[in-house]
Amino acid sequence: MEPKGLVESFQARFGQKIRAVRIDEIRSNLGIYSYPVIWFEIDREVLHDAVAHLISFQFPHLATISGRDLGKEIELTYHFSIGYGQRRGEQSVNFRLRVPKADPRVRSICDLVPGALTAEREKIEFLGVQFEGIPDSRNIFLPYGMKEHPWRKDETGVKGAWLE
Amino acid sequence: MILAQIIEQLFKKPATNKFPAKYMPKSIISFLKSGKPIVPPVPTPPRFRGKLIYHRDKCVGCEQCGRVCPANVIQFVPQEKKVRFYLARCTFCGQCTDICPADAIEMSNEFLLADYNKYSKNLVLE
Amino acid sequence: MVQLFWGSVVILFGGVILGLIYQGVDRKLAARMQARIGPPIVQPFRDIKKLLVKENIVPENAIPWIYNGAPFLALAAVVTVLFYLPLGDQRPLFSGYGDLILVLYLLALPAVALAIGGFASGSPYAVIGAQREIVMMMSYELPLAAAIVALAWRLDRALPGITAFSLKEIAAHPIWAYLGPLGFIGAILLVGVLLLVMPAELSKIPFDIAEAETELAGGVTVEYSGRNLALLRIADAVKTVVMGALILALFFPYRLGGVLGLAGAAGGVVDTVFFLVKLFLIILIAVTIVRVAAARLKVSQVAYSFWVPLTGVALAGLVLIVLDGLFFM
Amino acid sequence: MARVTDERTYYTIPIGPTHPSLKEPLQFAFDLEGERVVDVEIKPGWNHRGVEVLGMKRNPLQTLYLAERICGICSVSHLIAFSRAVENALGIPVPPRAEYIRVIIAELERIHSHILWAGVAAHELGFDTLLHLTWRVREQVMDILELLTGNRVNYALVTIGGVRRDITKEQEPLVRQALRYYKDLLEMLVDAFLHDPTIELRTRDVGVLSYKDALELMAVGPTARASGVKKDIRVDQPYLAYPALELSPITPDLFRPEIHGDVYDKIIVRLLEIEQAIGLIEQALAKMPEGEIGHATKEEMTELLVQIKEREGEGIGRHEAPRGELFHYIRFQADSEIPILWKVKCPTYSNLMSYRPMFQGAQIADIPIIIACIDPCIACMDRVIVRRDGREEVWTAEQLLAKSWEKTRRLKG
Repeated sequence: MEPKGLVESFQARFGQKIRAVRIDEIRSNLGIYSYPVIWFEIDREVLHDAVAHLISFQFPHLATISGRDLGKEIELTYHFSIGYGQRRGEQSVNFRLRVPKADPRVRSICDLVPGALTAEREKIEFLGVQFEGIPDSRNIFLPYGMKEHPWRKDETGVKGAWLE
Repeated sequence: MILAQIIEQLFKKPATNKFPAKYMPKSIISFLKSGKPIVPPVPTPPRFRGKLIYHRDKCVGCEQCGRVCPANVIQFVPQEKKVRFYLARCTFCGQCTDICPADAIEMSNEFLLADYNKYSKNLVLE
Repeated sequence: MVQLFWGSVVILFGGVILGLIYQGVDRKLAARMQARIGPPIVQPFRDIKKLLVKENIVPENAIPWIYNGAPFLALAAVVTVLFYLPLGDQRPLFSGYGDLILVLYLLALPAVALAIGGFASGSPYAVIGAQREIVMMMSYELPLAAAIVALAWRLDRALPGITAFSLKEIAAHPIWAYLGPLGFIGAILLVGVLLLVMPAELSKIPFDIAEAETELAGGVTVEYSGRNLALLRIADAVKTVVMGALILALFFPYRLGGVLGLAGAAGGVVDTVFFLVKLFLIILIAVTIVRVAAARLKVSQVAYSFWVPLTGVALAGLVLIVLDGLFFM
Repeated sequence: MARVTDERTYYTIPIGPTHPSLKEPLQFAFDLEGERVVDVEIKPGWNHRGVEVLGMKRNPLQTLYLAERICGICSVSHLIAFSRAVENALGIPVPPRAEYIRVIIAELERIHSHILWAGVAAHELGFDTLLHLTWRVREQVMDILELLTGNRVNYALVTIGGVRRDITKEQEPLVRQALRYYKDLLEMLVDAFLHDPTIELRTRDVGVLSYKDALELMAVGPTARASGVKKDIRVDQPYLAYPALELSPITPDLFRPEIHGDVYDKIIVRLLEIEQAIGLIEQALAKMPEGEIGHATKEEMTELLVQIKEREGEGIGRHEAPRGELFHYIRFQADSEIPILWKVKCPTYSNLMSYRPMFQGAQIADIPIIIACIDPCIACMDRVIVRRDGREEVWTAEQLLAKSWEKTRRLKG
């Protein structure tokens, strides 16, 4: 699948819900090959459908979900890749979405991609994002019952004294 | 077959390097004082990244080394425009030797730096 | 009576020291086979010495009297076996009509004691280890019994007058002299079975399932410390000597002193040295090499291999010896 | 210690955070029925160090050696992934020769890591002889790495935009000699591991991860490949000098006709990957062009710092580490040399989910080898700092030291 075709297929399916698209062409330094890295900025309500749409091409590999605190919002980036298994066929597909801190809900993709559980649990504890429909919402890396979210930069984050 | 290997090994020399002695001595201090020969450690190759050597006279006080040091080893002493190294923190990456414009920092082959006190004379370079 | 007292003291301490020395040798040789230097041969003595000065901790969940009693029981049982075994040129300290049967039971006792101690220590690891210990015991007892019974029966058949279940008599009459070709094959099979039972009896790799360091962190002995652990270690070391000496007494009771025409003290020394060499070889083959050259098996695999193939081999040896006894007299 | 569910009572044993079969802290709670594992609960997080937070407080040239120390075994993998993330984010070119040198070091590290794993696996099976054997032969590759880079474990060779040391003409024959040594040795290793009856007894059909589970649970690296999932970034999305080299993903059907997805298959994959790595290094040595090696001089380093400060962007660096996909994501703002976001994803993070299907139905005796079979690297996985205990208090190192002194005094009476 060509990256352009992939992007067009997504745009046709989701229209305005896809806010921005960027395709980075990463060139090999040997100059014989390049691969695409696609960045989608999407609305949070279409995430589940977008992943389902991605699955219709090939079952994607989810590397991880990265996130950061933007002040009023939390930004999440889902790092997928599809096309593995064929020589030089893999392309990275990233979905970026923002959730307001006042209402940090995102639909869990664990029903589509069971392997996303670790990454989602990590986001729950570190950023205080709520995933709807996640099978296990306990902390994973942090102690059970810990209320603070270390990657938040506001009062729910860790206190300065805890960091050395 | 592994059996042949182990029988063969029974009659060969063990692979262990007996540094610093074959068995733990009864008293380490008396062992060191007795002057008995210490089994040498495995030799290091050329360009080994060991303990830093600081040529104070060459240093121009540009502070470049501090900018790239990953472990905050290097403290700038503004009065003298020289630097001080706290080697207890050093990770031996060698970036300071690479970036130093005056070649004032070098790396030696020495790597046995264990000490009781992290501010001991051996571990603070000036 | 006085002689008996001093004899038992000598055998008690001699057995312990011998066991620990052989353990040191075993560790050294195993290390050399793995290209390591290994600990000094006196290391087991140092370990015991250190354990004896350490605190003896009884866990909160344990039943103290059983927990503390089990190591004593284990050590007492193996040392008692020593009294019945012919060591070197010496005749056994005790002997009687059916001491072979007694030895068989006493050999089972340390394992039972260990299992009881494991259950009593209240740790989940120890409980699992104790369950495994029991399964192991059930697995290796049958082949062991088959081998011993076959031997005694055949000896009784060959020499009707003697008390065949006495180790003294078995040691005095090496079995190989009375066997026909079928019985010879059978006896070789039984030697093989005993050599495999020996590491199982001693809980050494590949049969150290009850203690399995990487799985159960020490299994039955996980909670033991200080004096109790020292006793268990000593019992283990003595048991190595006991098993080796038992196999020697059953199948290789030969003495060198008589062959060389030496008598008296000289003959005694030669015989003792020869016995020690034989013991060393048995331990080398059945313990050291086996434990260096194999991976730990699973308890289900051990139970299967002892119950089906090994029992089969032991019974085949038994049948061959019986046939030999019936037809080649 | 017993847990009662609807109808049955299961016996629960904890494994970890400290346990002889774990080299690093990780906690498992196994529900058992006799010797059989019914279910498992996994709790990582005992080794949090806050590496990502630290990385967002310093410039990338400093973070390089922090990234390297995320893990001791795959240290150059972290360096490669991190510097590729920075290079992709800021558009910094790398000279071809440096790309080849990176491949050589990465593949040497793969040999080193897989041999180390083989030893650990043997130890978990109770086969200490193989542990000593494999760790002894590992010395050779560590010596070569020390010769090429200046240190045995933390190579500090890769930098942003290149490598810091060249492989000289004198060093090449020594590398080749080490490769020959491993080629001869490989036969022995295959014999000792794959033809050994006890190892086959202990690993065949143990810890089975089906193709479907491996795919859906995001298994990576040898864990995925042993189940037949052909994921290998070196082939799928080649980077460094891999596009110019011949390689294909290793799956166990190259050795035995059918794929089981069990521990035995994972041994096959790792041993065959040692062979593949030897071949790759030979290819790289043969094809390596002459030329620059990148930002190694003082002027270049200073200029690099300026570039990092001026440019902005975001980038992903992926690397097929010995354990699987390593993923670094970094994002820079203009006028700052400090990244605003750094996310590290290590192979064990992805493989963690695979534990559950592998454990279900296993025996207690299988637990250590299954734990070992994904080659877990807990240090890699746990990276976040929060130092506190259950009572919501923070103990500093000084306070803890004072407490331990106090206890010693109390014990002394």
